[in-house]
Amino acid sequence: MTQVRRGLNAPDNTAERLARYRLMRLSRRFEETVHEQFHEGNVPGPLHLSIGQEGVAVGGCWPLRQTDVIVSTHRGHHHCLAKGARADRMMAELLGRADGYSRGRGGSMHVAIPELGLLGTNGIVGGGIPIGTGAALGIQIEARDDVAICFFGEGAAANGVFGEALNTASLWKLPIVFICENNRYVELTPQSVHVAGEIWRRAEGYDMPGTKIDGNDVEAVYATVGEAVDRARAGDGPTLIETETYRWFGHYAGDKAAYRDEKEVESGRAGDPLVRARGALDPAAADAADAEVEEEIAAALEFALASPVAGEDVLAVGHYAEEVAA
Amino acid sequence: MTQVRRGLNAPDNTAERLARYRLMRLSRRFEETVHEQFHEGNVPGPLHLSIGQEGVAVGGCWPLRQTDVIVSTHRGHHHCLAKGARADRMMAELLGRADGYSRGRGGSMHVAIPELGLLGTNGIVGGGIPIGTGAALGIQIEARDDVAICFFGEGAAANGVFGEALNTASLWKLPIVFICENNRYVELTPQSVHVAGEIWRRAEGYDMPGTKIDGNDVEAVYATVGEAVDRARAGDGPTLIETETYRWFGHYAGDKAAYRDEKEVESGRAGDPLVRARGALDPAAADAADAEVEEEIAAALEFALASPVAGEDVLAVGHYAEEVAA
Amino acid sequence: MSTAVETRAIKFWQGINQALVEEMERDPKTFLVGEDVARVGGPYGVTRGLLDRFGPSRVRDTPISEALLAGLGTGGAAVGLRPIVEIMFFDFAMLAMDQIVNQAAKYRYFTGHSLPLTIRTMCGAGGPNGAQHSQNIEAWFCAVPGLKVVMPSNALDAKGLLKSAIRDEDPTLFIETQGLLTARREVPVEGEVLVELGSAAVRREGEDVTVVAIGRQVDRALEAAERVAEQDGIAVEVIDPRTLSPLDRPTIAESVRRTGRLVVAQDATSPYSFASEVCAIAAEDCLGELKAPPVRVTAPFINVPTPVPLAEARTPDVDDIANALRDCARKG
Amino acid sequence: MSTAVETRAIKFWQGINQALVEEMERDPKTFLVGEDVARVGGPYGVTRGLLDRFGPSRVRDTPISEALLAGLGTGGAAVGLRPIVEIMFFDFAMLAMDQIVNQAAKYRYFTGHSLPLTIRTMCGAGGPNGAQHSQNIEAWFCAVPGLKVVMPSNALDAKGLLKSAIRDEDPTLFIETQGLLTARREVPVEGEVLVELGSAAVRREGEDVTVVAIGRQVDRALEAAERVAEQDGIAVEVIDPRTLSPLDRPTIAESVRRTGRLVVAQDATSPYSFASEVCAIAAEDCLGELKAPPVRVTAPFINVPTPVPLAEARTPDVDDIANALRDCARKG
Ligand SMILES: Cc1ncc(C[n+]2csc(CCOP(=O)(O)OP(=O)(O)O)c2C)c(N)n1
Ligand SMILES: Cc1ncc(C[n+]2csc(CCOP(=O)(O)OP(=O)(O)O)c2C)c(N)n1
Ligand SMILES: [Mg+2]
Ligand SMILES: [Mg+2]
Repeated sequence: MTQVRRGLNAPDNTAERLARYRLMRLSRRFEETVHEQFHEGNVPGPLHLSIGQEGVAVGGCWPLRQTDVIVSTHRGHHHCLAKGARADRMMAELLGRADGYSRGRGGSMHVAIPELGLLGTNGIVGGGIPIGTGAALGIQIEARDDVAICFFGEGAAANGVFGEALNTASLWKLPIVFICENNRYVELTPQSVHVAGEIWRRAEGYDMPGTKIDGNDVEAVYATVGEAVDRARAGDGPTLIETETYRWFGHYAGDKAAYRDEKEVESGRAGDPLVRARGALDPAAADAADAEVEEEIAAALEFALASPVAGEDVLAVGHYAEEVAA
Repeated sequence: MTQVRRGLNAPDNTAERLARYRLMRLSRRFEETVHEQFHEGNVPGPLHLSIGQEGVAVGGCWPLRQTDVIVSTHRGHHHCLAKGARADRMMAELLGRADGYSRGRGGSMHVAIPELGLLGTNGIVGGGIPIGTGAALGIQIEARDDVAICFFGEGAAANGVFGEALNTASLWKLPIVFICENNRYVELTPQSVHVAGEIWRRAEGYDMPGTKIDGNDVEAVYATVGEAVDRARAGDGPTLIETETYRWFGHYAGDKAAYRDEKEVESGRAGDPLVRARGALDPAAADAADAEVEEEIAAALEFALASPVAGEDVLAVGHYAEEVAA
Repeated sequence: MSTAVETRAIKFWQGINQALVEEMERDPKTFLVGEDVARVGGPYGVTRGLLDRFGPSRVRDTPISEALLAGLGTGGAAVGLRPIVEIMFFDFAMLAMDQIVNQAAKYRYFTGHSLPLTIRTMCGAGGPNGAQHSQNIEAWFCAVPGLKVVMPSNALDAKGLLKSAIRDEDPTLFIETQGLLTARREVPVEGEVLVELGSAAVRREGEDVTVVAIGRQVDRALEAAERVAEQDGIAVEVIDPRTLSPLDRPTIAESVRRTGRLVVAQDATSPYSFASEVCAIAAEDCLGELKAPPVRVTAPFINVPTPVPLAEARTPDVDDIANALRDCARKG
Repeated sequence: MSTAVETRAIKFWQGINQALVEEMERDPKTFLVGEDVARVGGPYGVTRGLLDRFGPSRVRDTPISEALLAGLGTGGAAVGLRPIVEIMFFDFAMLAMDQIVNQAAKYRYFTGHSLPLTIRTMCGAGGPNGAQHSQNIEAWFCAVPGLKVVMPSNALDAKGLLKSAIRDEDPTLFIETQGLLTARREVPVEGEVLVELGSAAVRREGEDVTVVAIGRQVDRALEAAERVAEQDGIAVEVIDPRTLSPLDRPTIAESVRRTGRLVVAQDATSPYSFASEVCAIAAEDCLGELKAPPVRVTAPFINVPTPVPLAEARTPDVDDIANALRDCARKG
């Protein structure tokens, strides 16, 4: 398989860059809108915002096809949208509406759309890592040239399954890319409380390539992940990529994050991946993209609010095949 | 705390070397004797022999005091004896006798003698790792200058708790030494099936010193572990040490190990830590030590065989404090 | 609450907090480890103030490593300390089952030594947490020899039972419930509040039906009891076991023999649960006196949805218990 | 065994092995992962021959990573395969509880998609394995919505149920028992051997007492039944549920209503166990017909010792069941 040249050193590809920007913008506006809805009391479940981290999800998913799979986390709206989830059904799910991807009963941490290769956000930190590894195994057994991407936070790296997955993925040369989204916070404490050494360097001990990149540069993420994906498709095994980014808001909607100071937040937000990407675009084109996004989000919100609140009828369904058939 | 110079570069210390040799010999003869008893049908439980690995246990425990603690594994007779367990009560335990350390009801994988700092062999591969780490935490909280040593096999490194323990031990600079006993086999398959990369190199990713040494050279093990123990006592944190050794026999007594070839076994056994250590000793002194060991083992066997077979009376006792008090 | 001693109404979480403060003051060998328990005083504020009071050596925020967390408790206790481990949500204990069941619970059996370890965790029932943060898996741990399992239903018991659990010489799983954290109860201001492990509380006396309820269902059972007393003249006895293992079988059996009727109320689903055990006990110990089949008032055998209204619709409420009481009282 | 079709006596492990061979032949989407399942054909030889037959891609030895192992199954199934995961000993499933209960069991609920995952494991009861290799924790999994739990008692069911479990579209925990591995049973030589999940087998008919037994206790119950028939003229009905979740409640209840007497026999300890659930069902569905209290014949609430004689002394045997049958038949 010939390597595709991507990102900064790729033949300038304005249309693609604009599309990536637009997708980041969609994720940003999606979450800002859900955040408003939360404060209006329309979100019946927990909400973990990925605002500021869009570059990782969009750059990370850009090299993927629909048949490739990803596993996401409790903070995964950006991953879902980047893998092709519809904003309207996502919005409906977060607002607890019947037309949500999980019937409105799952909410933010339980969005899964296998037909899009989205194996799920997850309420268990690190819980998706073995599943992503298993997906890569299934792909390898069937000799497909698809890949799996495992998104996880720096806090999740402390869950033992992370080491278990790196070990077996390396032994079997599984077609998988582990993308650590280091947003400097783990719930209500800084990463320094949770991470000894550096996560990307753990790859070496498992004889796996590992690298650290700027997660706020969507082009760099796309380029680096793209190469890892190419290697994985070619049968050359897994890669660990740590992306540095920043969690703009509290751990969950409602968390004022009083445990960190304004200066840090300012400097953190200064690395806004959208501003970075916009800088390389024709302003008019970017404005047009923004306008499209506004329409899509407005429609999504309308769709969600028009969808009936999930009722007790959804409680019992979907536990066993028999009953589904019945 | 002043560093003690140990091992090869230490001021010649014949008496100590002889004592270490004697302890290895004790472990060797203990297991050969239990092995015979197994074939005579006198061992009512599973038996995992550490023959060939004595250098790791004796060199690893030599720097320790009684108040230091170790956690062992399913293959732990050598650790137990090296930490001060009596051969006779150990023998009684393995033969299922009432005078065994665990009343004869636990057997090889359930020997624990907290008063000697032996927190237990373990039936769960990797199960002792978090416990050893917790012991180190307790020691640190009490500001004692004791240390904990975690013995585990290369197979156990695949249990997620290994990474969890390295991470927290490093973050908190716990007084602990992780000693991987790489005997080239994991149950019935070679380590190549289980270990990606090299285990000692995983330390780096956790910002912890890591090193690999010859586990069949008791003096080298003593020197390396001794320095790690000194650092731990001084508050300078944990160390990961991988020791290379060889499992002389099958995984368990009765396993013919048909899955490996004679040549490998021969070359593996050629590195006999006892022969190595004996080479540096006065033959007469070594012979005398051997003779003492024969007596101790003979007495241990006699003690064990004279001890009553564990009866149903031991079944119910020892589950809760109340009932123990009662 | 009419009582001689002076009392003050405190919230459930305050009962936990006071117990932690008092026991950590009392015994310097105690320490607390868990995720976000130190700097921010707990994701739900339950451990606030402890870091300042006892310092960073005895009160520690840990990485997200639940299996290790349990092992920190076992190892710490093995070298002579009295650890208190917080596992944020009950569901996360699933990452630590080996350390809790294969290791901690068997330590005394193997060593003959005490293991004074307390593992605190919180069931998310009552919060908007969904299927991975709201499971009631208490029955699993009650089936494990060597463990004790405690599940308080109010602030007073939360305080008194936690203090006893911390002082206990065996590993104890202490289960808090999110839906109860802010519920108030009168607690004595002076003197030790200690509630013995293993003893059930008879919350209300009655001759017609016995309700055995745990966790959030205790107060609901009491309300249902009042309702059917007024509306139907049914005299209900309400028993709160408080400790699920060892279970206070005599108190339950004595009551059921007297009333001849049993309703069991819990948040958990029904099959292979606490309710199964209590119904089995009734059949074994009270068959002759049973006038009607025991009734399990539980969640249906389905997952917990995320929106609170749906989650609550899934969980037994006062109406469900009251209806069960009426049916049970009528039958036979 | 008198039957029209030609049969051959095979061992329990051979039933498992044949089911694996047949289903892996039948469906190329199946694969098998586990510790030592490939090169050496299983620590107890249960998977011998599979590597040669299906090759190293579909039959893999894994590192000692039980949590990952379960995830390999969930992920593999999520991308369209039909994984078979072997967790060597049942006790080791404790390292994979999050992956089994929080992830696999809830996959359909979250996605609406099938998860045709089979997790095979073996309870060490009957072997010299001790307290960390012999636990019967089946009740835990039976309390989990989304999971199915199967526990065969003989070679024929082992084969027929495993084939059904592999074909099933939901995650199924399949529990083998070491003490049964070499027990023989007649199995048809020709044609598919399929045993439907969720249906209990009535092993022996009788009018006086119903015994519900699982795993190793089924044959012991049958032997005890013969004995009390001869010696005491008691006609015992023996029911083997085979599938523990979903449990075939109607078959059990119908029988208990008819006999009015119930004995439950299992290797597990009693509190919060399979026996609890069956006794609760009897009280709920059969109270009017119960002539005597149900009797649980179980291990005492203690750990499993390592020496086989001690371990067996702890476990119910034919005498224990026979005595329980006599007591139960006499009472009331
Ligand atoms: C196993 C487990 N332990 C603890 C939690 C509670 N929890 C939810 S999110 C979170 C922090 C995760 O941090 P990180 O992995 O860095 O992801 P981020 O929130 O920064 O996106 C924690 C501890 C959980 N959900 N699962
Ligand atoms: C969690 C767990 N999984 C599997 C086993 C079965 N088992 C016992 S020993 C062993 C191999 C351990 O290999 P290693 O750690 O290298 O130790 P060694 O036997 O070589 O001393 C395995 C897989 C176990 N006891 N515990
Ligand atoms: Mg983070
Ligand atoms: Mg090994």
